[in-house]
Amino acid sequence: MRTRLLQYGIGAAGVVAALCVWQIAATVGPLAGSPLPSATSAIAAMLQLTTTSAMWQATAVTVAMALGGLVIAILVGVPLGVGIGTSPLAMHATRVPLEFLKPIPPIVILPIVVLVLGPTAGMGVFLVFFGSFVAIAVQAAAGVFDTDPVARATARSYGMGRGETVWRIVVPSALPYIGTAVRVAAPTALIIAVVAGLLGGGPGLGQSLLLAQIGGNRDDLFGYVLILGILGLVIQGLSQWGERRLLSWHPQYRKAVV
Amino acid sequence: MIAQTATEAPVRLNVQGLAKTYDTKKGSVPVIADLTFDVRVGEVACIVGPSGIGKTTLLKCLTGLQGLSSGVAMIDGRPIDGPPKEMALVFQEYTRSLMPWLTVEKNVRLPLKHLHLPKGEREDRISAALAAVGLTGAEAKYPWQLSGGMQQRVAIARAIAYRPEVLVMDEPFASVDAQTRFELEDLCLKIRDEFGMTIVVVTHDIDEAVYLSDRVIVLGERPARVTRTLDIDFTDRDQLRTRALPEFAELRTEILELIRRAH
Amino acid sequence: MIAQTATEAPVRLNVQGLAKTYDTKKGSVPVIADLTFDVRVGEVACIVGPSGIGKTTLLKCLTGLQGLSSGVAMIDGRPIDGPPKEMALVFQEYTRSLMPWLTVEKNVRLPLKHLHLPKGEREDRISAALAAVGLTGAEAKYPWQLSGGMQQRVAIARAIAYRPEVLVMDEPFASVDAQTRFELEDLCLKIRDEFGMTIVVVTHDIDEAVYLSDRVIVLGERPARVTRTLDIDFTDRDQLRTRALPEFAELRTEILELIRRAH
Amino acid sequence: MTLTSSIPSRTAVARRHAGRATPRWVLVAAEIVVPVLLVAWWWVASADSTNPFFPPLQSILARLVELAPTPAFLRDVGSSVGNLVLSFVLACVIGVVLGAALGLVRGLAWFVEPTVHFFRAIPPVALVPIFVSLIGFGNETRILSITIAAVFPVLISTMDGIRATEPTLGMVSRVYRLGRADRLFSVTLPAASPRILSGMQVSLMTAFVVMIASEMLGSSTGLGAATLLAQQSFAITDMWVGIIVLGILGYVSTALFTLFRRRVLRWYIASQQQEKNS
Amino acid sequence: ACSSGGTSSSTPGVGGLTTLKVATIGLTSDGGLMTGIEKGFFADEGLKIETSIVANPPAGLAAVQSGQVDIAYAPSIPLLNALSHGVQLKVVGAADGYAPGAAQGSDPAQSDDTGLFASAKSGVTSVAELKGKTIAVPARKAQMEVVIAQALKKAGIDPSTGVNWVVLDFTSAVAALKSGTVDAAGLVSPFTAQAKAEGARQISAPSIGFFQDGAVGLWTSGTSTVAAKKSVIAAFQRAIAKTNAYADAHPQEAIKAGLAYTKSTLAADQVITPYWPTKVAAADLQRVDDSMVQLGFLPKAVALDGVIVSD
Ligand SMILES: Nc1ncnc2c1ncn2[C@@H]1O[C@H](COP(=O)(O)OP(=O)(O)OP(=O)(O)O)[C@@H](O)[C@H]1O
Ligand SMILES: Nc1ncnc2c1ncn2[C@@H]1O[C@H](COP(=O)(O)OP(=O)(O)OP(=O)(O)O)[C@@H](O)[C@H]1O
Ligand SMILES: [Mg+2]
Ligand SMILES: [Mg+2]
Repeated sequence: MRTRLLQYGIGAAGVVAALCVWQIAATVGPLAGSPLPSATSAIAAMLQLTTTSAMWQATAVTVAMALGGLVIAILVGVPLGVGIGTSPLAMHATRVPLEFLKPIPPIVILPIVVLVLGPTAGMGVFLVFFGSFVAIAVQAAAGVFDTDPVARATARSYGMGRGETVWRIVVPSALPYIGTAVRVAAPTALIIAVVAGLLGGGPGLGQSLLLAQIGGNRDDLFGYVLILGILGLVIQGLSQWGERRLLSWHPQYRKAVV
Repeated sequence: MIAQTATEAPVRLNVQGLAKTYDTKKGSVPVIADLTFDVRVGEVACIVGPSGIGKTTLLKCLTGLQGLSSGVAMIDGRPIDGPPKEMALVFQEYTRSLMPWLTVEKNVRLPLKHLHLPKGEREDRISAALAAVGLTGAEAKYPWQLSGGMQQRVAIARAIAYRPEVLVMDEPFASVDAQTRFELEDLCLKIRDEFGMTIVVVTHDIDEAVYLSDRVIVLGERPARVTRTLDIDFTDRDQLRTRALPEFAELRTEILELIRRAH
Repeated sequence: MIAQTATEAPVRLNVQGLAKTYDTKKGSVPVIADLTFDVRVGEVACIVGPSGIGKTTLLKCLTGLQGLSSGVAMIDGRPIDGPPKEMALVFQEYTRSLMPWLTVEKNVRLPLKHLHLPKGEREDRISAALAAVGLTGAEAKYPWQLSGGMQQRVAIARAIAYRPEVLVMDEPFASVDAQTRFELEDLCLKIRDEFGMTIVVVTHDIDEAVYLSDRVIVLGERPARVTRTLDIDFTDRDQLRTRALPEFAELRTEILELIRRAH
Repeated sequence: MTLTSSIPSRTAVARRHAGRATPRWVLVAAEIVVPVLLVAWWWVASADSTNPFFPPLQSILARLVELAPTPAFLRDVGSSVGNLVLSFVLACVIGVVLGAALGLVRGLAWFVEPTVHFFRAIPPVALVPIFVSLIGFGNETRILSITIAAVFPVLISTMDGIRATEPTLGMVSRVYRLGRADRLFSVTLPAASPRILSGMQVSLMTAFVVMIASEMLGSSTGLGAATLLAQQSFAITDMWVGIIVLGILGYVSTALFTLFRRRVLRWYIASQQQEKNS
Repeated sequence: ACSSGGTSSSTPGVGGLTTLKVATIGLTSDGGLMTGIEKGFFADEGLKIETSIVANPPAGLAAVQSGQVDIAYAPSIPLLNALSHGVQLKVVGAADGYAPGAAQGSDPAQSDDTGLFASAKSGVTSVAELKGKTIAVPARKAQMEVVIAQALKKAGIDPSTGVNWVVLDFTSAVAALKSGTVDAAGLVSPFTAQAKAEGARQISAPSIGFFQDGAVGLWTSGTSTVAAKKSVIAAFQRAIAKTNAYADAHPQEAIKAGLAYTKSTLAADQVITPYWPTKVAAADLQRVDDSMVQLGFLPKAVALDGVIVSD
């Protein structure tokens, strides 16, 4: 508990230091006079925004899109990755299509998606999903490969079926990789949810950001940026918390427990 | 009680001309040349031999975890081509065979799930197995919170709770103290009698081999062959009395000599 | 040759009132209550005790890998608060202590790198150590291509090639056959004599403890205490002759009895 | 057990053992057949499409053949691939170095992690004007933005990988008092390398995605710029050509990366597959 | 204001109103539409307007052609671009434009909310001096580039080879103008005001020069939507005509609505008053069509027969 407090304290100090650097850079430093507003005015704008219900509504929509897409990406990506990792046939059959999809960015397919789904929250969810499921599948497959062969052989020697082995041995072994994948994907999901609003007309903070940009309202723009940063932190914290609970047995988190 | 003179009992495991070669980048390494032996129902067979001769490899072939290069291994007359469901293996690398994300109790429960036992029986088996290896009280610990010997005993408890018809163990008592080892040896004999289990044990402790076995299979040469099979028929084994028998000392010396020569 | 009656030799390791408690989520677990003993330069000390009593924990405290809860552990009068440079440890979990990405030879070489030995000597030490444990020819293999006993011997070779002044080993011969075990025991005694090493060994093999030791430290009770310290002074030890001595059998029975009582 | 009865079963066993793993030719066939089927399906489904956003595959491929040899196209692809490779390499190096620092020095990780996670959630649109006023809108900006985005998967994987190292290995290096550098390069990084490389794989993907996005501004060279311009000016066939080329580049780059991974992780791959070695 | 939650586009909503989804790109002139909604012109026709903002006209056009949105704002240039690639679109009304005779006024810049600005550091004072210089536009081959291209052509510079086009969003463009990394930039309000404040010089009002007068921004719809919802579209057309007439009569009210809608920080008097034409003349589109062919942005003129749906 004490170390946890210490950790948060040091983290807060880091944030404060970063804000100071920002303030100095934007007022007297190399970014003075650039489109970067000062930290204080951005914070003021953010505080001002938090008093409006529109901002909370937009935030809720964006978070819902990001989380929705992320959850679907996990639900699709993890089984896909596990399939690829456990079955050579699945791996070879999906390799070309997946490798092909990997480098195609959401912004390129955005108009096509807008075409099919319209400028709706559903479109945002789809883009988030599209932008993160392959990465999750890739890491999950690597995690499956990381299963200790002895653990796998143990399951086989006890006559555990394929499905049971996957569920009880392989998936827990792959969890640390999946955790990493989710932590890598979470902020990306948030960004894609915003970009979906920004470029594709979907609802949420993307729209707010777009308006601030069209209107040249930098303070508001960075007010939203701060909100997004905080959301990123919260999502990160949540996924780390979940991981710590699920992976308390793993050396990565064991030290924190003992 | 199964008759100790098990010659009349049917053959459970049958190995004929088993050979195994590992293919590595640097060419193939023949490990086992040609093994032939069998183990009857209700027998305890010990496999002994120098380190690195191929005992673990043999067990992996026997439990269907690895394919053979030639020959055949059979259980009840069926060729083994995958882990047969009536068998269980206690791995030499016991630490790695425990799931680090499961507590001791859940590790033991793991293979029982698919047996679809009535709940009461499952819980009974788990607690009885843990008690038998002296781990009552450690149920809620994780493997990495246990000492080496305790981990090894969890692996044994898991196998015992599974109640396989054929129990195969690879140096199962290597990390436990002398007293615990005696107790576990007797436990082996007890479950053999109680459930009519067939037990195959790899061990480096010659005394243990002699004490436990109805049959000792000595491996030697590289690639490995059976250099000798010894049938042992002590009745009513007892740690103090049996070990004090003159035949015990004789067998012991004979096997030691065989292993020395195999070096 | 170091005198076997090492009472005049200076104290190398000194443990006073050592206690160790693990903090877990479910509260703290006292493992070691209060240990006091010392080991003199050139002595072989064996630590024996039931499985799970705290032997590995003690060694980790002694080598500075873990902090103590109270008491002190000292080497040459300095308190140990991190791995002292004159010590090396062979881990009980030998499989996990080898680097899977290094070949046998590179695993042995790893700790030698920073000793800045002349190249010739380094290579000599490596091949001598591997030869001593009977692994000549396996230099280019990876750990996972070795049998359990071979892996354990790699870990021993690594420690021997490092030539620490104090060699600490945790059940180092658990996975090797009887013959190899004898050879490794003699190897221990040989390097002790040759380099004046101080050796601390945890073992479950009471015969081994008696054969190897100048001093046997028996642990018992939970949390652990020293229940007895036995000084042993066989001269010119020899596997056959020494083990046949009547004092040997006496000591053996005495220690066995102590461990039985500790259960 | 008579000899005659054991001979047929012996061959049966051998056969069944061979049959346990999917035969190689099936795998290779699957790898070829599945994409062929998908392409065939696309071809047929789009054959008489009149929807301008989903042109027939035939006309996309015809357009690809037409565009591919033009110098402008080659220059676009060249410039994009150049940026991609450079940024990916930079991201890997920086990611591993920073990840190692953060993985090893807990206090440092605590200090910067919240700020880093904060920064990661900021959409690039907000940062572009700042980059532009700091370093302009030339190629440097593109490389910088790709690198920044691609650093994180490697960085986080390195950090996690280092923290997840088998504790016994850490103790071994302490007991033998390996120096800092030795410990890092001979123990910590190799132990973490499977996870680092899986992070790199994701970074490669991210690099591709951001490479396209980074070409939204500045001069209109590059595959991404061309594709986005095609998209904005309703040259939808050209956009699909861009997507296909991207896909091909993605496949090729992953294939190359896989070769690299196989080399670096030879020990790991072999040890993880030891039981299949039969 | 910017919700578009509904999935089906024309379900009769509260009070028997038919919902119509309209996408705009967030301009001050959107205030016209807002005022019309406010005044009830649409409700009178049985319409409930749901607005959303898309980032750029192509996104709106894509949504409108598939029927995901019923009506979208698009200027004539991207519309013609889309039409030339066979996208099935119709024009159903005028969104904004220039009042008749605006181009002939004493200072066209007075009624043009876009402008071509030269960086103070470049020393450029006229369009003719832009030869070989770098010009920032928000997107390639889009409206701003087309209108500036015509200005360049008039000044004797070949727009495709004589200058160096770069893509920058407006915020970055203003920053780049200030630092001199671009020599000129095409901007719209409110960035025009920011650029002026940073010392840039306006050297042309290219939009008004290009479009002269009439409708520039158009309300567009997908061909299939127009066919399927004839009466609803007709209702919209009637309402938007009323709306635009009202906005032209009450520009301050419409501007304020537009500023509120786009959450702008500008005051009403900082904005160049837009003009809301009530009709789209065929000539408005034809003129642009011809110019784009002339400038090489279109390979051949787009056939405009039947593109404008008149009520
Ligand atoms: N995956 C592998 N690839 C190549 N060689 C291997 C592999 N596994 C084992 N070997 C070799 O096979 C031989 C036998 O190994 P095995 O593990 O069966 O020995 P063992 O009799 O169990 O020895 P121990 O008593 O030391 O455990 C060894 O020489 C080892 O090097
Ligand atoms: N990380 C830990 N957290 C909690 N308890 C632990 C931890 N490590 C060890 N223990 C407990 O400490 C006790 C002593 O463990 P230790 O490994 O020292 O035993 P040991 O004497 O070496 O036994 P063995 O002979 O079986 O190896 C055990 O009861 C074990 O459960
Ligand atoms: Mg073995
Ligand atoms: Mg121990």
